[in-house]
Amino acid sequence: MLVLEGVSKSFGAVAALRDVRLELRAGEAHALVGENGAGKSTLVKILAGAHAPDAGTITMNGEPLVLHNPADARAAGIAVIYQEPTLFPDLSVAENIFMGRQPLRGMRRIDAGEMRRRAAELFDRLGVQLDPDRPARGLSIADQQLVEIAKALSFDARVLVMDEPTAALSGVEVERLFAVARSLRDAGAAVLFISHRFDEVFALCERITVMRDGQWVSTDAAADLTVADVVRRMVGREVGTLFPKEEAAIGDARLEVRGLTRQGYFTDVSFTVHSGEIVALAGLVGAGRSEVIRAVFGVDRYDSGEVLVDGRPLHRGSASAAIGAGLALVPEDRRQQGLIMELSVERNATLPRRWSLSSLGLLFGGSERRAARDWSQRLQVKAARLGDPVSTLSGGNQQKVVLAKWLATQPRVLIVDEPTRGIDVGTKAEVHRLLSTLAGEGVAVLMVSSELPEVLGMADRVLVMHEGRLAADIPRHQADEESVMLAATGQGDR
Amino acid sequence: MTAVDTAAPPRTARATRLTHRVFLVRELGIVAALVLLIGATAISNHRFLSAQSVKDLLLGATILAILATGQAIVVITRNVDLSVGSVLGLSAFATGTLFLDHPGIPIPVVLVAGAALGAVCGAVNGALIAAARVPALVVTLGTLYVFRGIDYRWATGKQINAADIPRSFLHMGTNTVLGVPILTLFALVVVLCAGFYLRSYRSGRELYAIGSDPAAARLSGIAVGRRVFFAFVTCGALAGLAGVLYVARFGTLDANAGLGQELNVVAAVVVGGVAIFGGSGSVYGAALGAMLLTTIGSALPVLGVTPFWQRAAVGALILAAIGLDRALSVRVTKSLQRGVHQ
Amino acid sequence: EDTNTPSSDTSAGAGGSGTIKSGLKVAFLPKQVNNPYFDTSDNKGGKVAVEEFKGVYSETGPSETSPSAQVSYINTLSQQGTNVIAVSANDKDAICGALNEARQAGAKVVTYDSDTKPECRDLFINQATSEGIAKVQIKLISDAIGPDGGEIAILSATANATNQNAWIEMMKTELAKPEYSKLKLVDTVYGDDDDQKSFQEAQGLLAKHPNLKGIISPTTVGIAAAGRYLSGSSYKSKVQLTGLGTPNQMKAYVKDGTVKAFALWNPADLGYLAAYAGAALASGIIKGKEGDKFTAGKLGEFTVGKDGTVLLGDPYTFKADNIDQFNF
Amino acid sequence: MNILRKLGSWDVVVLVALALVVIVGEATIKGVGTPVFWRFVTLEVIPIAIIALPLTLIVITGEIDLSVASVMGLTCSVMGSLWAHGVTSLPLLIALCLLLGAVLGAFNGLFVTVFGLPSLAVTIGTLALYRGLAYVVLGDKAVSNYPVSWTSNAISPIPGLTIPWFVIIVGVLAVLFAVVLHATPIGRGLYAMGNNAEAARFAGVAVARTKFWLFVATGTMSSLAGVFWTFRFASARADNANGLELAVVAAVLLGGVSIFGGRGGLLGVIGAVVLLSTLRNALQLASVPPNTLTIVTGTLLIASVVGPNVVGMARERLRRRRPA
Ligand SMILES: Nc1ncnc2c1ncn2[C@@H]1O[C@H](COP(=O)(O)OP(=O)(O)OP(=O)(O)O)[C@@H](O)[C@H]1O
Ligand SMILES: Nc1ncnc2c1ncn2[C@@H]1O[C@H](COP(=O)(O)OP(=O)(O)OP(=O)(O)O)[C@@H](O)[C@H]1O
Ligand SMILES: [Mg+2]
Ligand SMILES: [Mg+2]
Repeated sequence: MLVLEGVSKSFGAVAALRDVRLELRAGEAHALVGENGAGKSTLVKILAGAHAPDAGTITMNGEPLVLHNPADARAAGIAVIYQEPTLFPDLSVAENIFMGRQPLRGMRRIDAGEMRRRAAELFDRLGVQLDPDRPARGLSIADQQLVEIAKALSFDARVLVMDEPTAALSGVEVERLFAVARSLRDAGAAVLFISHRFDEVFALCERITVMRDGQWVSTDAAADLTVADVVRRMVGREVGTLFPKEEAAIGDARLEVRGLTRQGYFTDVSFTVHSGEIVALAGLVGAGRSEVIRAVFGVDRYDSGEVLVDGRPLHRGSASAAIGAGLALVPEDRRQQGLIMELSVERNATLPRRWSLSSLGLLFGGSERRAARDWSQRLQVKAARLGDPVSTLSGGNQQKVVLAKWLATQPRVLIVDEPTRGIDVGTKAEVHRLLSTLAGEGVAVLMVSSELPEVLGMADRVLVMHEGRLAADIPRHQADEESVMLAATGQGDR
Repeated sequence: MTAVDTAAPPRTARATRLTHRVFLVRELGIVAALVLLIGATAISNHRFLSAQSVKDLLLGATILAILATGQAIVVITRNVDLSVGSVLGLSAFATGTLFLDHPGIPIPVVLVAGAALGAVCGAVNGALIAAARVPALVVTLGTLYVFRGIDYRWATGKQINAADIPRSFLHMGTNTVLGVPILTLFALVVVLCAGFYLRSYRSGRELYAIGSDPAAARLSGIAVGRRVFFAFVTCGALAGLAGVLYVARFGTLDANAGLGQELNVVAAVVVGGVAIFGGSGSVYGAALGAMLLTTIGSALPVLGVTPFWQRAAVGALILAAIGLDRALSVRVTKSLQRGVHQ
Repeated sequence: EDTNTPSSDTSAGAGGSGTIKSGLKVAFLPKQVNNPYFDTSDNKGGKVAVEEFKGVYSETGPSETSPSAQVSYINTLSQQGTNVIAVSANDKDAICGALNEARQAGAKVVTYDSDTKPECRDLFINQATSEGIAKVQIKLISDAIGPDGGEIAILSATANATNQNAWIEMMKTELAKPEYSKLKLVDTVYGDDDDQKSFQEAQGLLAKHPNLKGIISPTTVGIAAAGRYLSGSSYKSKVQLTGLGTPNQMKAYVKDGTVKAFALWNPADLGYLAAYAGAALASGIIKGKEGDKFTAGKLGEFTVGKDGTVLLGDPYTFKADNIDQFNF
Repeated sequence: MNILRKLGSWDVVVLVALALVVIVGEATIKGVGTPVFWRFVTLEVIPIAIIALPLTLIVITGEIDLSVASVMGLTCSVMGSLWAHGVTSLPLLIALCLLLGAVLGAFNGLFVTVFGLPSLAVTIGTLALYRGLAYVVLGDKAVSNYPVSWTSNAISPIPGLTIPWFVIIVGVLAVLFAVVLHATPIGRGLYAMGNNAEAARFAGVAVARTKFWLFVATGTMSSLAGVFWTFRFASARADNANGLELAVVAAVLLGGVSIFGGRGGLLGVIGAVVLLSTLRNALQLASVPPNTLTIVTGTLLIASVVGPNVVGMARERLRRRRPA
């Protein structure tokens, strides 16, 4: 029904998609899997008309389809749920669903009552309790995702594209979503489903396309594949080598968090990370993991509790105090939090160290450049010039710059939030090796990750969060997929 | 409606009610301030509420209210138009010149011509901003100078006086219908139409969406550039219309009509509860804000406060208004979040 | 050093004899270039005079009434080697420094309409004296009301405006004269030179004083607002209005009978005189001392008074039969 | 070549434009380039430059301060009032005025950083508030009886030159601000927060605190400009420097500072301040009508944002063509 052929797309130096093909059939649910940064979302955006492909063709029912903008895609009957919700915070939920397609009455006026009623109907169908009149501002990630799903459903689309719609949803909500998706499929729509959860992929989809590093790898019927097959194709090698965990001597408590609470985000979180230890903080998206470490690092405030580094309390709400105490945070959102995209590699890499690099309060080009070159070389950052803006680097290299920037501060406690999000397989292994080495050198590492293999492969201990609370503390030898998932979904024994 | 009520669980419904109340409160707040101000002034000076005085209050607010309506439309899209004062001046002078050159010209033609000239100015702004993708603040600061300069060059050595303007047109500036000045009826129609459009039409709602999150608006298939362009054209057209009405009201005019108005207009919009970063607020609020600002201007002298306090009062009012908006939005956000997280 | 010195070589004493050099560069610097009042004084008065004595005329100035902007233009004029700068000051002190620098560079400075401190200019051309202004307004209101007299009121600008208050005092002195014994001043109100406020105050006067026969408004904003109110009300031609106004503002009200006559000096004459006075200075005919005499074309002979002031004369009275000759 | 790259292309454009104006002006307009010409240009440049220095830093952090001219006006009023009430010590007067400026700036900063309000709206409010207070303090009076020594000293030339000595103070301040912006950790933080405040916070930049102090600095510098203004014009009035904010903002933007923050430098801004004054004075000397000058200013301003955009688009197109 919808066929993509030879699609390529690059962003500056980053080749996000290379010669990708994809074929969706009416009445079929199709899964698209691949590692972070494999190019799935980029493909989705091309389908949605948000990005124009550099090369390649799209045909729908045999007719060539040119999508200049999202409106074209919509007109072609393609409904998209983006990975990052795209809601208008100031507008009501109902308006968010029907923006541009609001039901009309006489004189082409918007029929607000009808709109509200239809929104309520959609929510009923999805089994969620949301007031159509409330503004989107303040919705939880899960609720935002549900509004996005309702938006896509409201189209009666011929093609429904869902980019990780379930990442933030609970089991019941996922079931409802699947029921809706199946009914759409049975009514003759084509469904494209993207997820990192293989159980869902196999439960919903008939065929699976695997992508790696922006390239198409395979398309097969789900019945012919096992999870192991899919993972092998995604990663391109055996998973084991991805996690070169070294045993390190575990020393004194480096980072202690006691009873940390921030109203509306997390409650009474306490844990300790020792030198030489890698502690993973696991949980579903939206469980509050990032919020906790942001508060620990001082970029967010917290209401009560305390944070100690080497036994000394840390001044709250000051990232520079945290840096001074030897903390480093590699944030989850590289573009928004990790890097200043318009500034050069050099400036980014030396930003947290700008005071220590200065002499008499003055910064001379030389010291910054030397420091930047030093760490870029160690991490093998591929950049034409250190003076180039980081935005011209590929995703993986950008992530390396973030790592370089923090490792250069020689932290005693390294906090990493989704450290391998959006970087290629090779780099991923390098990052893991690096974390291992650092732990071996006595650094305390706290790692937030949504990727279970990474959590299980790297951590000495797994902390699991559920709805803003610490739900479990599982030592390495007891941690497995099941125990972590149970705790993360709130079914743990604690 | 019942479907909604049953669908909405109590906890979010409470938060929603609060939001509604807040938005209502925001506009009612201005009305209350206005009533308080007029009441206090009337108590200290009875003439302040005579028919003539009310008429003058309304007349005084008319032009600012029309400008504020146009400005609100632009600000809602997360832009700003600083050139409105200059556009008003240009259109006012054009109106005078029209009467001078074509003494018998019908009034509706003049109204349309003024608005059209304004629309052209707005189109210049909008084209630069939407097509060349340059920030509105800088572009309209530039056109503020350019339009005014053109106005000056055109007006050098010329002057338009009450004697050059047809009586019927000047009567439009002073006459009333049921106690309401005709000019104010213009403003009322403009505000109601704009408010109705922004509320009830898809393209109107899209303006809010653009201001709320421009990137999301693009992803939702909204023609952002085109909408922003037309917001500027509308704002320009309204400034042009205001220019024509300015002539009707003041009769005499030189090239300085509307000089420095831009800050008053932005102030009225901000006081009226339109968020300076777009996405929320209404033209009703903006018009009420204009009304409040001009009423303060007339009330202070009557209250015996030296006019020197007037500007300071306006400044304090702006700060109070944005501070209040901030406090309200923090409260609403908190309550909405609590609504979700128990 | 000054290559722009005009060629004529007539040496003249300070006695009003001698001729004006030709080729003098005379520049007018109004408070604001886009103001019609100054357009009249400069381009319809000053320019005519400069052409008469074959000088080089120019007008320049800021588009907003700010002293600092004026300074920039004074600086430019002095660099251009202007011989005469005729300036209407936006501030009596702020432009002093610049004027003195210009004078050191060889320019003669004449202020008109609005003066600076006396030490920063050579002459001030005063449009009218306070006595003259008061006298003509009382006469006009008396003539308009007729021999029976009655109650009158004043609609002024701001309460602390010095020139307004001086005029009001003079009017009271004038009213004490026996020929005006039937006129009774009952109220003075302040419209703050704000159109809307003046309008309201005019209306308030009529509400408060049912027997009011006339209003004097010695400010252009006030008289226009009052005229607008009266012409649109039932008091039209029952209550008389006069004061200081510009003909263009008032034309409509003179024509419809709201206002019989009002006064103002002739701005064109003011500019004309300023040009001649400056040229006389630059030609060495006068030094600007008290008692110096010079001839200003069609206006005749003038004598420099105290503090280097030259008086234009009495205010000019505008009425229905002459108002069409003016456009300012 | 390397140096040019480092300066950033817009700074160069501004400086080249300045050089062109001077060269063409000198060749075609009588009086341009003479010592007296430069004296007048510098006198005009001084107050604008004083404010443009801190304002550049503020705009680089992504904020704006429109109240600068009102701070000047209020400073002038208060200074006049203090003088009229018998404060006759010059150092004390200046100190009090600078303190006032700091307080007014802190008030702006408080609203922007502590209450988290948009600086555009806040400073439009204080623009009206401060100017209003200036009127409240001084009414429509003018205070002008300062000792002649003060007023003439303020603008007296450097011995042997025509340029006022005050320019040395401005020069020192300019170097100071340039060093802070371009060669200190603080400056690095300013660019970082202007580009991406959140990422800057994650890198340990104290965004709110820095912005607060920048507003204080802007207030203080504005009041310094107010003191100079009072002495230069020998007159303290409530409407002193009315509308100057637009001229300063125009100069900063023309100097290549992005209104969205994160881009621009002081060299370009100083160049733009001098360029605008030189051009204006030159055109005035050429007897260009004042109304045309208004149009020129506006067009330059628009060109300053459209220009780099067009250059960027052209460069992008070139780059796309090259690999092919
Ligand atoms: N707007 C952009 N500009 C530059 N690079 C981009 C942009 N969007 C995506 N990329 C890069 O393109 C590559 C593919 O990204 P994409 O978002 O498609 O991955 P993905 O498969 O969806 O990953 P994930 O599972 O994390 O969502 C990444 O290297 C990413 O950094
Ligand atoms: N924009 C927002 N508005 C309201 N609530 C939010 C918002 N963003 C996050 N939250 C809430 O804050 C809490 C923590 O979210 P957060 O994204 O930090 O979780 P996380 O466990 O770090 O997930 P991730 O895997 O995405 O990093 C969740 O309850 C979420 O619903
Ligand atoms: Mg993705
Ligand atoms: Mg997270």
